[in-house]
Amino acid sequence: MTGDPSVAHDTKHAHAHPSGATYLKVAAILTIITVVEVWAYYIPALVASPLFNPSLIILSAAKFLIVVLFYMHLKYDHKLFKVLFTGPLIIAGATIVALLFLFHQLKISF
Amino acid sequence: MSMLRLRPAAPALLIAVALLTLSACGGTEYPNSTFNHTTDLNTAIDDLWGRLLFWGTIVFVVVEAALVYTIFRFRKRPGGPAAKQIHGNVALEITWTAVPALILVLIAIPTVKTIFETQAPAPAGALVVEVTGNQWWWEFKYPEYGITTANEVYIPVGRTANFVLRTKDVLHSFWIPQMGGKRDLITNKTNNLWFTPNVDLGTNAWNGFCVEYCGASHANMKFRLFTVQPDEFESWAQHQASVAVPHRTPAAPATVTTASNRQPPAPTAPAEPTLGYVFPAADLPDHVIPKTPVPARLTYDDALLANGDPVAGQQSFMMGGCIGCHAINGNPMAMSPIGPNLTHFASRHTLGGGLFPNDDHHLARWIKNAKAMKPGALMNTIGIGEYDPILKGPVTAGLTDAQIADVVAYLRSLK
Amino acid sequence: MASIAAPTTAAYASGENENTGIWSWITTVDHKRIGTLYLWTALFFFLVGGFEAVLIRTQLMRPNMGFVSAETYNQLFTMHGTTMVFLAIMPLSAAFFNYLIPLQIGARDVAFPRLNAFSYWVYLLGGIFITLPILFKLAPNGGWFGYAPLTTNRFSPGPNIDFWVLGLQILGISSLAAAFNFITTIINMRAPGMSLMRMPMFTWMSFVVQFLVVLAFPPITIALFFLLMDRFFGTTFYAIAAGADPLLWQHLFWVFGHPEVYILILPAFGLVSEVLPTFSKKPLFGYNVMVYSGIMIGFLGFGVWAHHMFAVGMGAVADSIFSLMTMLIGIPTGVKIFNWIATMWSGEIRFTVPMKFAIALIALFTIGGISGVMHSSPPADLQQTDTYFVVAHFHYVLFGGSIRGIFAGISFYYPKMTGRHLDESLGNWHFWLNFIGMNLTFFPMHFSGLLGMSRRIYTYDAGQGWDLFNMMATWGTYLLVVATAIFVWNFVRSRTRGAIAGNDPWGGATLEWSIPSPPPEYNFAQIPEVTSRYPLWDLKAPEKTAGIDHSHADAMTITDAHAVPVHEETERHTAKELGIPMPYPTVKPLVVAFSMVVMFCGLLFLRNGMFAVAMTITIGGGAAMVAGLYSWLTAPLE
Amino acid sequence: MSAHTTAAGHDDGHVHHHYTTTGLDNRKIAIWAFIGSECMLFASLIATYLIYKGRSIVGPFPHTEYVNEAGQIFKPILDIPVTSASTFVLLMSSLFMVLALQAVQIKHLPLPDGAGWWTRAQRSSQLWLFMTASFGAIFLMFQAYEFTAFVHEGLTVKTNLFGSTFFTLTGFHGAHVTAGVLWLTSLLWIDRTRGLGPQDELIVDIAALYWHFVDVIWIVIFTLVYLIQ
Ligand code: HEA
Ligand code: HEA
Ligand code: HEC
Ligand code: CUA
Ligand SMILES: [Cu+2]
Repeated sequence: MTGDPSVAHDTKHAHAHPSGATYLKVAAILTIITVVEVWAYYIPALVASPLFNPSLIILSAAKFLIVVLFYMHLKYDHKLFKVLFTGPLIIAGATIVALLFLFHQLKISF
Repeated sequence: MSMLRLRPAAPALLIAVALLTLSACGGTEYPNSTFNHTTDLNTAIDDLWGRLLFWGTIVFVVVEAALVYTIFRFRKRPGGPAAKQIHGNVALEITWTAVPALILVLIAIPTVKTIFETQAPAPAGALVVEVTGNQWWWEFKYPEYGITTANEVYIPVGRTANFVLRTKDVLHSFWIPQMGGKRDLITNKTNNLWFTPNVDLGTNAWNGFCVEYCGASHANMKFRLFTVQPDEFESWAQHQASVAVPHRTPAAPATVTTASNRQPPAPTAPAEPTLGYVFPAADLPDHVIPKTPVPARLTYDDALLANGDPVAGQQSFMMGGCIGCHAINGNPMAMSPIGPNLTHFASRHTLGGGLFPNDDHHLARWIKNAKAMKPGALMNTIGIGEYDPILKGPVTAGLTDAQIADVVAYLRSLK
Repeated sequence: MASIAAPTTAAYASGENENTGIWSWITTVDHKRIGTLYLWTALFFFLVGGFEAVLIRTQLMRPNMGFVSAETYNQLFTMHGTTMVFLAIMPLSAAFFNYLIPLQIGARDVAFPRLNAFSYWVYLLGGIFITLPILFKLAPNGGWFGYAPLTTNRFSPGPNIDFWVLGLQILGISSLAAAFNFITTIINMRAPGMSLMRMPMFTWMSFVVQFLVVLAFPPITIALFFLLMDRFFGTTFYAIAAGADPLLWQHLFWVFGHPEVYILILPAFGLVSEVLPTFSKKPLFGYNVMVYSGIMIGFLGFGVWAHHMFAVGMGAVADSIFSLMTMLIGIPTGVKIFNWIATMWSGEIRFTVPMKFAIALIALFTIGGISGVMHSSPPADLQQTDTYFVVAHFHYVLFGGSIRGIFAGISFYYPKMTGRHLDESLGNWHFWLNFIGMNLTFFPMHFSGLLGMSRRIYTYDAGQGWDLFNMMATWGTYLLVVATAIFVWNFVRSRTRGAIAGNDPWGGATLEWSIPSPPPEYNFAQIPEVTSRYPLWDLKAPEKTAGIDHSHADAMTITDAHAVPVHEETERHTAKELGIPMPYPTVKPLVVAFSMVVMFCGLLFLRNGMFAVAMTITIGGGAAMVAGLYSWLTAPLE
Repeated sequence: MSAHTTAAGHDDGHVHHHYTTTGLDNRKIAIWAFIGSECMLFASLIATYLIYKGRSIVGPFPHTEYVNEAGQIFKPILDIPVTSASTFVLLMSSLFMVLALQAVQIKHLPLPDGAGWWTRAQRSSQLWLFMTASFGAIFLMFQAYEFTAFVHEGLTVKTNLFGSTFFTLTGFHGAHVTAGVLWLTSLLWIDRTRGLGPQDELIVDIAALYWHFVDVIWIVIFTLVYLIQ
């Protein structure tokens, strides 16, 4: 709380944040992905496919990334924040995967 | 200053002395030692342990020696050389990264090998023993023979015993230090532990423990393992599988006031041929005989025990509510699986989760007030007038001391 | 808390007119005062935990002892573990984080001074909350890792475990708040020129620890939250009848638990890395490698948790993976050990009390580390787990490592904190009795463990071959009591009677030694500009640092900070005289902390079916907390 | 949070420039560290949900039908259309949030001649803050509806493993949204009382980061809990 907001101008501020148009585009993409996901949920043939779960996870990961990169402007911000976020994210992801493996919810076949 | 020079050597000395002591003295002095090659499992573990100890000792000696040498050699001395301002050295860093890595590889390879060996499924033809953990006693079932017993388990030497481990309540862990590693008993899960006792173990008795903290009487959740010859085992198993009928043995020692249960070898075997093999009480090694003191405030007049009547005891066994929890194969009224199965109870050497010798002295007190004998015990307080923590007052509907003597006689007759 | 009043040292006496009343301590936001509060409180809890250990050991002195009952014993070891881990070592480390980090990085305070006060108050109140029940024989009794389902209502119907669940939840909040604070402080409050690779090693290890806290506490928060829901609201997370898997608790707990042990040791490693170079008159050997190995230990620490569960039957593949990961950690840790020895190599070693503790840490931690590697081999661990061999392992790393590092740190920084030295000969008595007592207590446990003695047993039978080892351990503990008593006496007495210490009594290399002892409230009258890893040696003994890179911070940041080259500050002024704005004292963090604890307390009433009372207290506490927060956040800082 | 700025500093003319090593504001570093920590928090919750998936002994179940001993039929309980709608609402609130931040940043720029309503609207932080907060609130209403519907259909926190994990996971998320709505409302309040300008960019940015993170978590939850079977 010591930091005074008026000097919060980080030096990298030069590369401007994306404009309103970008934000709208991003929103559109997010909506489309969501619609696709929900649509796929209602097609039994797709649900039955072994690729269903992986592709849904990829789609949601894509949404995740887009929001983080654009809305949370990680793409434009200081490198430090990328480190502060990706480090924990990797550990968190690895922990989930390890736990699912340990509880036999993920089966790895050699 | 001179003391300082010696000081870090102290642990090294301790280790050396200790290693000597350990290698010098075998079984009896340390009856629960983990180092004996008694089973295939324990041999595998001990081989691995040998490597760990070897490399551990080397690392220990190298580090402590380097440390002692450094602080001795470079202690500040008047007129001594000035400190050299060294900031680092890449070659050294690489060396002391690589050498430990190498040592770890030498540990890791046999480790992984042993993991896969010892965790393979038990070989076919193994004797299955279903172990169920209960707060705070053990149930053992032999599906092959239709036996249910408690706190004492027999296995024949030379044949693989496969313990199938489950628990009825919280987590426990099954461990006979002399036989090899332990395994946890996990709620809603079945675990396995198997090993083959060496043939040369002979007829012997071993301590078993619960080693996962399981509440008030975790410390008192013990059992005994008996390794016996295959024919002895068959005899034992056949008898245990039979229904228990009261055997009257006039010679039965009615009053045993000493804590020890070193009785003369049971004269029953020749006299009553129907009885099967039981590990002879006289041969029990000292360390499997419990020495737990009886709480002083729990009083019972042992003289009553002489007049115990088994037939009346069987009645009291029902009146006293024992059948609410205990099963006796042969007594159709007693079917409950809540407490330990008491069929052939008299053939056991301990009672209360291996906490006391199974003699009349202890049994009477146990029945009178199990909770006083064993903290938290989940058996009702039976003796009239005893304080019961659940009722928060004295027991009114229970058994008198004389009735307890009858029950003791009844249980004693279940050979 | 009156006894905590500021030390009346020469420096304080010399005209500095500081407010020392009790109210000033309650409202303080000064990182040094908060550090002092942490230190006193944590030392108190260390004594409590030690006292519990003494009772434990007395009960185990001989077979079949009746000194305490089974129930009492179970509460004692649970509280001993919980107290030592959460109320003693972590906050002792926090005392150093608070006191030292801003001084070492050349800052006037932490990033969020009021949050810092909040962390302390939450810790204090949480500590009281979890400890008090032992006076009523209602203390938690499920072991420090509280395995479900034993800790669920069905098997622990009393309020004992409630105190544990809520207490740890409260303490977790304290640690997390502090961690965010220190991460920000270290990233953002460094003096100009103090690049990451110029930070003192203690600050570096603390930095790593903060990330461990930030990532390790959420899993236990969740695990505890599940247990809380199960106990108070009848959910089924650990309910065996609903098909729950008790390994869920174990995994979540150890995902936290293993990083936690590095949370406990890395600050000690950091302290020792300050002490060893100072008394060897040499820079730390392999600074970069020390940094990387610390990071490595922290990182690998997240991939080994299941080595606490080798007996649960995870399967051969999982056992192997966790075993290998665990062994890997030995490598960076070994690197640290060897670099410390190399630091002393060809130095001029002075055997001061802090140095003795630091050397002893190397000697004893190694023993604990080696037994750790012995655990890491699952088949071997099947003979060791849940026996006294494990107890020996972790006391060697914790008491031999963490506590020793902290004692090194206390005797090293005492002059900085108080302006006076600890008594050297009392310090030596403390050290030697402690060293002998520690080995006498814990070394025999290796044997009793391998010879079959399991842990967490309130009694054991005669004739099991363990009598001698237990007798030794108990007598060792009594020696430790004497040693600790000497320490306490020295610690208390030297505040007023110790020899006066100057700015830099030991010939240190880092910024904290460039300012008066005890430091003025603003720390640095002028923010120093750092040009190398050893700023004070640059100033006082340039020949020592000639061999390393020096460079200045870039011009812009310097003007921003009004930085001046490192110099020794000898004069004391008040902040007002210097025109340095200081944060206002405020009681609001305490108010928020208190209402938060009240909020948690409310849940206790659910146990007696007093739903309305519980909800009133909880919601009332919560509302007070939010109101307090608003008022805190809308008030200016300085 | 909004803290400092409201009362402190600016009007007394004495603005002392705090030096920071990176030039970044402390609060922004702290919020990112906090978000990192939250990753682990939700990882634990999500892992638990997935671990217990398919392990409930009794229904209702999320994706499959369940008939109890009494012959009572429980339909798959999850209501995908409703949740899709609420997911969309939360996504849109994220859009409004970025627009709010942008509005704070560009508010002071002069309006070009003949600026349309969109250009004007883009400068209204109050509008977007209000929209964000109310969409957050709508999301919460969806969730309240979903929870009550489930309870009526016989699923509570006590029913089975699914109930416990589901309510806890989504409830934790809901609590985060609630905190976010409160936070945004406070910002809106400040905006209404004294107006937020470019100098307040940071406090809006921090709230925005939090809000987006909560959104991102929902993206994961929606897929893993609702869509994957
Ligand atoms: C400060 C705390 C601390 C630290 C630093 C460590 C460090 C280590 N610990 Fe320990 N551990 C605990 C605290 C700690 N531990 C606690 C509290 C428990 C018990 C919890 C409970 O059950 O209540 C425990 C339990 C525990 C277990 C579970 C035992 C069981 O219950 O069955 C294991 C298993 O692998 C283990 C392993 C290790 C290893 C491999 C290290 C390594 O990090 C050690 C690395 C160090 C060295 C190896 C020495 C120096 C290295 C060299 C000199 C290089 C050369 C060395 C070799 C080639 C070997 N620990
Ligand atoms: C963090 C560190 C830590 C520290 C420093 C210690 C310190 C000590 N511990 Fe520790 N111990 C643990 C952490 C620690 N322990 C943990 C995590 C467990 C596992 C718990 C569990 O299983 O759940 C454990 C378990 C444990 C056990 C096993 C209990 C069991 O399994 O049944 C034993 C037994 O001997 C023991 C002994 C000791 C002793 C003798 C000390 C000594 O070194 C203590 C020295 C300190 C003193 C001697 C202080 C003396 C001061 C006074 C007496 C003054 C009193 C005054 C007041 C109270 C005002 N500990
Ligand atoms: C509430 C249930 C309950 C009742 C009623 C009960 N018991 Fe028990 N009993 C137990 C349990 C549980 C144990 C195991 C206690 C332990 O070891 O922790 C036990 C243990 C025993 C043992 C020791 C068994 C062994 O092998 O260790 C004996 C003998 C015994 N009970 C006899 C009796 C008699 C006789 C009665 C009636 C007069 C009785 N019990 C009534 C529950 C009960
Ligand atoms: Cu059963 Cu411990
Ligand atoms: Cu560990």
